[in-house]
Amino acid sequence: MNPAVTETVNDSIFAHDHHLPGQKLPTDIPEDLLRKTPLNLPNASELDVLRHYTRLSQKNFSIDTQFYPLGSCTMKYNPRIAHALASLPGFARLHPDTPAPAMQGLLQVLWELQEWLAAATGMAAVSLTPAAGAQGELAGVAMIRAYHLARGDTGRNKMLIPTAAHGTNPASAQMAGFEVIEIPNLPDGDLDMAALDAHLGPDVAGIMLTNPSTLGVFERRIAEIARHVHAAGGLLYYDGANLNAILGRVQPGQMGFDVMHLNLHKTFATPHGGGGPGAGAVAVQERLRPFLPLPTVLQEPHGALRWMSIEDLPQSIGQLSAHGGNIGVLLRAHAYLRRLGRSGVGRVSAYAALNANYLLKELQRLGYQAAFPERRASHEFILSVSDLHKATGVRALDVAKRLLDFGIHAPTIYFPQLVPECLLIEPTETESKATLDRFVAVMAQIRQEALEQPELLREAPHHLPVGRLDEALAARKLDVSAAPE
Amino acid sequence: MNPAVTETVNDSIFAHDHHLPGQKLPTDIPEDLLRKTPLNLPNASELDVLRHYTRLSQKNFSIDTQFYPLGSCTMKYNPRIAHALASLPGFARLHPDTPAPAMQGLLQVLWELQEWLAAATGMAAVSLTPAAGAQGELAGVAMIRAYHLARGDTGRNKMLIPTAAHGTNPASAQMAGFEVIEIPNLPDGDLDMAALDAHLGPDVAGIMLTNPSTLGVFERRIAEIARHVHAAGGLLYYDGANLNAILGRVQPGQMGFDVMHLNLHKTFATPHGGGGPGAGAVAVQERLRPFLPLPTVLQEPHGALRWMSIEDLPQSIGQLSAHGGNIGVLLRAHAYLRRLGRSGVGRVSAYAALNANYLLKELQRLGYQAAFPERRASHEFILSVSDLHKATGVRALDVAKRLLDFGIHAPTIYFPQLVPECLLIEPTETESKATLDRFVAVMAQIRQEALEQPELLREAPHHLPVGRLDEALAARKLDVSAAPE
Amino acid sequence: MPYIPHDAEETAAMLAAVGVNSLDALFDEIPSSLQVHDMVLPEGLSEMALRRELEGRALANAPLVCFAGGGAYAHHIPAIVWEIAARGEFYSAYTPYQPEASQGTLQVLYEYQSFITRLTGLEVSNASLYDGASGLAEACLMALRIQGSEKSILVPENLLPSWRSVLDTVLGMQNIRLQAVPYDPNSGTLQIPGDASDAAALIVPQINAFGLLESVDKLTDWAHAQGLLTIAVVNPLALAMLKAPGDWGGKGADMAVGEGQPMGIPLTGGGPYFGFLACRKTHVRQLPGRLVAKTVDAQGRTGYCLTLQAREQHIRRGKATSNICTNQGLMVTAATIHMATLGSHGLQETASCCHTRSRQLRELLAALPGVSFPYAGAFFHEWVLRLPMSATAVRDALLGHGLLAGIPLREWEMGEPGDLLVCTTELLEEADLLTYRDALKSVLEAQ
Amino acid sequence: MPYIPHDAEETAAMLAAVGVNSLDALFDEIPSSLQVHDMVLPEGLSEMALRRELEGRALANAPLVCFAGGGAYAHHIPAIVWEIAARGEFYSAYTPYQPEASQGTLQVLYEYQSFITRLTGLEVSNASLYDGASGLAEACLMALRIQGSEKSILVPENLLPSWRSVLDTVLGMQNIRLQAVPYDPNSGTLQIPGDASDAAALIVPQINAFGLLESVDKLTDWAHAQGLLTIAVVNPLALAMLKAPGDWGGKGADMAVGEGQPMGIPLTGGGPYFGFLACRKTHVRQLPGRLVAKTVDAQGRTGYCLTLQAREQHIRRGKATSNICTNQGLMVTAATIHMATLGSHGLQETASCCHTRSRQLRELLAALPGVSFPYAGAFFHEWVLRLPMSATAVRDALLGHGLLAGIPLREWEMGEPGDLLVCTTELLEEADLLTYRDALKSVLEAQ
Repeated sequence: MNPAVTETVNDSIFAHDHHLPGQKLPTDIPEDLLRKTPLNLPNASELDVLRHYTRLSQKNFSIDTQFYPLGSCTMKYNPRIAHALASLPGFARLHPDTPAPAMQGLLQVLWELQEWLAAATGMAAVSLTPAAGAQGELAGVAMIRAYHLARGDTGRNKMLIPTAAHGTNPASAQMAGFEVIEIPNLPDGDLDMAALDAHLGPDVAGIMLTNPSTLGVFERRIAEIARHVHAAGGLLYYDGANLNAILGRVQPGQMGFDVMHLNLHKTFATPHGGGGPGAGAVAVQERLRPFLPLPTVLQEPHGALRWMSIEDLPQSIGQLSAHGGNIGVLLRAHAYLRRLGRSGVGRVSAYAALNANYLLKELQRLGYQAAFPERRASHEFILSVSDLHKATGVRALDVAKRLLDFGIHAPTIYFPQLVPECLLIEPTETESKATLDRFVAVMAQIRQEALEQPELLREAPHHLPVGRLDEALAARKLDVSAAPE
Repeated sequence: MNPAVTETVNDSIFAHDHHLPGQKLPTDIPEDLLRKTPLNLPNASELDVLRHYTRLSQKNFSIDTQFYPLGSCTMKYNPRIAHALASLPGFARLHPDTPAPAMQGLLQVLWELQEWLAAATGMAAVSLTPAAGAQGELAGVAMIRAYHLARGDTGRNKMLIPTAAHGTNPASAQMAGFEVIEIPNLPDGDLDMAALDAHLGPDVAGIMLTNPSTLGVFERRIAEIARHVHAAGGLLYYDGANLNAILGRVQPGQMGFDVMHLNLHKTFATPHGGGGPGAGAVAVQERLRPFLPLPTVLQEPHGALRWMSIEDLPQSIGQLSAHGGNIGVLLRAHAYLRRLGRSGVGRVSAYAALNANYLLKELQRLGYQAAFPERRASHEFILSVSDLHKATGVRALDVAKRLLDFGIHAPTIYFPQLVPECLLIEPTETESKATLDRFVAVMAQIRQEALEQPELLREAPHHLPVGRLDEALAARKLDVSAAPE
Repeated sequence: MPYIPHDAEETAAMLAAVGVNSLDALFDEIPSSLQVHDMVLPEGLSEMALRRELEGRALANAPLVCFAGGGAYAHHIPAIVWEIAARGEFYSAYTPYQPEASQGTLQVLYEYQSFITRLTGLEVSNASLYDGASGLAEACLMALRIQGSEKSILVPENLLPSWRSVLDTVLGMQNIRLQAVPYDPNSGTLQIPGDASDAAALIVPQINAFGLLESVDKLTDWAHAQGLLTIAVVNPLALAMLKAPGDWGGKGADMAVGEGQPMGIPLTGGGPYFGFLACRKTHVRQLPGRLVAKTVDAQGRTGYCLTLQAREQHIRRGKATSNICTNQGLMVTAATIHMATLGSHGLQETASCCHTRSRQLRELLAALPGVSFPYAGAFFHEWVLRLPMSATAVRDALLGHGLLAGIPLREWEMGEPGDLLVCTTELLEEADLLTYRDALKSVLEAQ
Repeated sequence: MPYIPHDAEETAAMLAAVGVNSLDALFDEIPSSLQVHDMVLPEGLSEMALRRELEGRALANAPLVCFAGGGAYAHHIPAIVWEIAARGEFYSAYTPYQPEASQGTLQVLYEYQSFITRLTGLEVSNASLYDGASGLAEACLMALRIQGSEKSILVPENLLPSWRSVLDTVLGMQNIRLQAVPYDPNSGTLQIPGDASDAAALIVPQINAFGLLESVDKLTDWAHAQGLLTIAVVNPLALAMLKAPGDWGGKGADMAVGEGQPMGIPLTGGGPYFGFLACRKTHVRQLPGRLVAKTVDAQGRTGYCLTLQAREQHIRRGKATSNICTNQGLMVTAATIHMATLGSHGLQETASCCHTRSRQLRELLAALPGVSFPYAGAFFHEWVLRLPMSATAVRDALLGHGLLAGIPLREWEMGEPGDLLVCTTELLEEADLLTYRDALKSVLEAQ
């Protein structure tokens, strides 16, 4: 129904008729620097463009239209007021090189957000500049590296990471120049302390953990882990991906972490936008403050605000992007936090946990198997459909695709990899009981379908704009851009 | 999938947590004036409300998502910039009782729009206050009434109206206290001059016409009609519903009309909004200026602008609504006109006519029957499927419903009533040839389906959220509001 | 060419298909004497230039903290309301004449009707009229149809004067007599009318033009005793706090009409707003305007459609209940989302905050020398302040303090020269009330 | 409770189903010693109060007519761009891991990739990186992977210094050496580097930090002759006018990277923007970030999905081509709509207008006594103005005239104290240029 715009080129009119005023001078740019290949973008009418993309949008699942219990991604409601405020011309039209006295309004927002995130995490200082969680991780492990080097402790080139960690953890450690050592988890979900102790030593820079872990349970011996790592001279990095589980209730700083990032696009309700932009603010204990990435906002003694530069923070790991980071995302996170306030923040984790534990119980009642049945769910939990797979051949993938037919986005599947045929389910605190109950009803029906007509699941989805796509073909016959006509 | 919000009440929480600050005083309003019946509106979460209405929106056809060739309704593209500008806080937050010196920006816009509409129609003066076409008609015929009475010509209580006119014409004339006399059209679509002449006399206040007429053809003898009516002491009212056909090319003022309304939500691209708001500005020749409805904007000799009052225009027919009219709609129409300018305005009718005549030719090629095959189409044209009806039992209604299955809104059907089994098709100038060609292809397929499997059409639509609805049941068992739980 | 997609090649191909050789030739049936020669319009602007020009115009309207009411009220509108209402699927759809392709708009209208019936305590609501004032004119015509013709309407003298003007315009065309019902000059509220002969209905404004609450039970009962219908004129937000028209007196008002603007509609200098009109089910066939009903399709699925269209002009033509066609659909869409977002609790809390602020400001101003309050009765969020100098002069002076201080009653040809109608809503913080007090004090002292 | 739908009754029912008696009990596995005692956060605000507070903050940023560039540019963004991009279905969707439920986002990304390949003249584009500068760092790492390790990168000294800083940060972690390529102090443009041993790639900025155009053909050919890859750093809007990297020199640049902000992204004080990265198809497996491909379902219907995910961290973990996960999806959605709305013609016209304005302003300023232009070479829409006094002082003085006059090069530790980098775009009307000239004149005269 919707041919790609690239296929419906209409070549000789302006979609957007600028009528640009003023004299057009003949160009004085040397011929050999000018464009040779004709620029072949579509010249469609504004209505055709609007209609094309409006209809495309309707082909997406989104929080605004569907329940989206995608584990580890914290798909909560993105308040619309945050978008409206971040789009105010006073923010949207602000050039990054505006002198500080002419941008005190923005700096005030960023300064407050730094303070609030420090308070919420129990950390001493915050830099808001990382553009996403992975860039925050990179900044964080780079600070660990810088810390050891600054102390002349040059042999610490290893980073410990649980086997079940998010893929960005090892990738970021690698990118920061570390060798990655994997630490396994025990069957109850907690970290294998013996394995940890076995690896600790003078070559270990630190450990990257998230708590609750990617297994959806709280790492109960975190204080002990921190003691051991610190005793061995290492630092603890907290991956903030699961912060929604403990927001307002437990602070990473109090658990013993030295440095962390926060995914503002998860815990602080900024939109995922079909894959970003995020924001991965980093927070550190006092001893890592000198190494924070630039820029951050500084309040002068007389109250004026300005950006910090390398003169202010000579040991900084440096700059991660050309300007101050994803400011528009930070504005949205600020609005969300300001709206919630202290008591609202505490309710986030409480209701995230309530929704997760309620859903887990209801799904267990239907016969679904929890990966860690003895454990309390955090804000998310893991089911394994290995039993169904053995009985019917139906896989986690098939359950996921069938859910789409009911207008429910699939949970995360096959992560963490150590639980076979797993579904990682995170409802978030912004979903109502009615929505959860409908999900339970659908999961009951799917379970019955799996037993009675498994092919219905294996061929799902049936009611979407396309059926299951041939991803192998996509990689084999790589078509990643439309050729110009 | 989407139960009405009224059915999913969640009674004890605030969707929109005002946290209104400040001391709540105990009310001092006497008990017998306070609410007795509990207010039973849903208290749903902001996400649930957002999701409910977002999904409802997706069940609508609209210009932004579908071709919408609804004859006589001029469903053209509604530029988004107009919405953005009308929503600027400087306009949106302006209280109507703001003194004129503090609202010169708005008054400037309205003043210009008055001037431009007068220029575009060839009239002397404009009042923007009518809220819709029908209110404009009422104002217009009321001015005709006031004009005759002001001259002491008290016997003119009849209004002539073509049989094929829009229903609002007789309804408005009736509401203004006139007796309606219908004048038939000739088989070629033009007005029956003999019938007209037979009715003209000292009891006739005037005639209401649209040109091109509702039959989709230009009334060629309009100058002669004007001469006859004027000679008999009557005035001519122009129904602006079809102004898109002649915009920038022929002026109602030049055709001899004395008064008219403009549907800004048709010709001037303001949105229809699922049924309004519109704006039905009225334009008059000099002799009717004293009777214009209030308020209108006046420019003082020194350039300042203000609203005119009854002191300025003592013979005014009066006020039609509590304030200045649908200002937000007027802002949008102003933006559209300012964007188009003189040359853009001329292109509107040219391309509206091109699209209509092209479509008519292509559909005739498929075998569809034009109601007036000898005539040039204006911006719209009429087909009759009487031949199909006789051959297959398929009616215009069935063709209309089947079009919906292809993601195309149905044309207007069964209007004008004098053409049996008719479809009134108006593509507008903002649709591309590609869109028209797809419509032609779909109409070809539907014609074939009508001949080969007429039940497919009679049971259409098949692919919409609901099938053909039982409208008789709706009227019989009248359920027009959800009972509180 | 703004908003026109055809290029020269495409235009040529289409002209060829039509069989003409120019765009002008498409107009060959139009006598050349009628073709336009000159038309004085400015040249077009790019979107960019247009934005700059209109942003300048918007800034030329002074941003003022608003203490004016008088039928249009500054309220907070949650961000989601217009975010959703302005989605293309609502914004650019037509009247839902093809119900299967318009279930979004239709269900919204059905929910709107439901919400209005709950606010008013009446059984049926139409899908909107132009605004409150024209809605009242329609309600009067409806009352006359119900009661039989040759009747008049009893119109209170403390109805908003702009509404009275609209009644004069619309009812005057049909020579319907409007009988004035006077108010007690001491209390500002209505006296029981003397004579009801010839009248079809009594209009009861709750709230009246002075912001005062009327004894609606007594007035309604009197009207019914005289065989009149009662037409309630109400503020929908105030109905979260005040008695619903359906509960007025022994039998309840027969119709309720009002300005819907306080329900999520921006002020925008006076419109577009929307009028609501609710009535008893027995009178539904006299109701003007569109009406949406719930029904089913052949498979039994619930759906919504327009109903009782035989009342309307596109079917009934000259015999319709009204000439209204296009109404205020998008405004009603926003209002429905607004009401659903706030819910009962949010509306009640908002109403209560408006009322509280109003009492707070009145207390603050009572301490200023020379000012008084001519009317002592109960109010919702608006009252008359009597100043020791021209209210217009004070209003103009306070513009310089960034305040729109209210509406001088003399602009309505009511009250004393010093009378200013002052309104407070939830948008005002306590600091704003203090600013108002201090600014007024300085203006009075400078006199 | 903002954004949480549970009432007390529902909460109790759910706790009972879980089998605990309080919300606190859900955290019984967490040692009580870790539970928070104090957390200094302000109390929450209503949406209404929040709006008022943030509107105040927005107004505390001075509205300035913008003559600053330096990697972030003030352009007109058509109203439809963010109207569509901000629709909930795009705004609140996740990364399209379930392609069947994400065809909207996926097709947009495929179109984006197509548009970028046409602008750059290269065959493959990824689906975005964080910004131009971090994108350049990724391009360098990619070049090092392609060339084999143990290499350095040739970095021009007239690359934007903030971009150089990002290279220092990211490449420094892996101890990759950055070899400086100096520029000719008279022309401001690059000299052919002396030594290329050990280097994997040459970065060629077209446009450089002084706004000047480089001899890209010569530089590209030199790099290829030395066995280096060429990484083009380009402004996507300028590419509507300037030679596409794929056409540079005899063989074309190997990669093109740039800041996507000029394509429909508001300035917002520095972000979110997006980085684009295009390369030859032969190098696609070394490309970092997401990539969308066209494919089919079992019925042969066209669909889109993420592809070559084995390059990425969620599959390949420590061996991925990059750690990037979340990218700048929504920005790319807006940029795609922006490019489709303007089309080739609109982009070309915009680029041409930027260039024209730049020449006009230069001519106007040339007439002022004491000012000069240190570099004479060709430019696109930005150039260095040399003032007879501190550029910072002039910039600060012009704020009082409502102008952001440019960027003092000394803030970048480049150029002379009087050097100001001045940029013009299509947003500036001729009147703005005259205002700039007059304001500068008065500042210089007041000295």
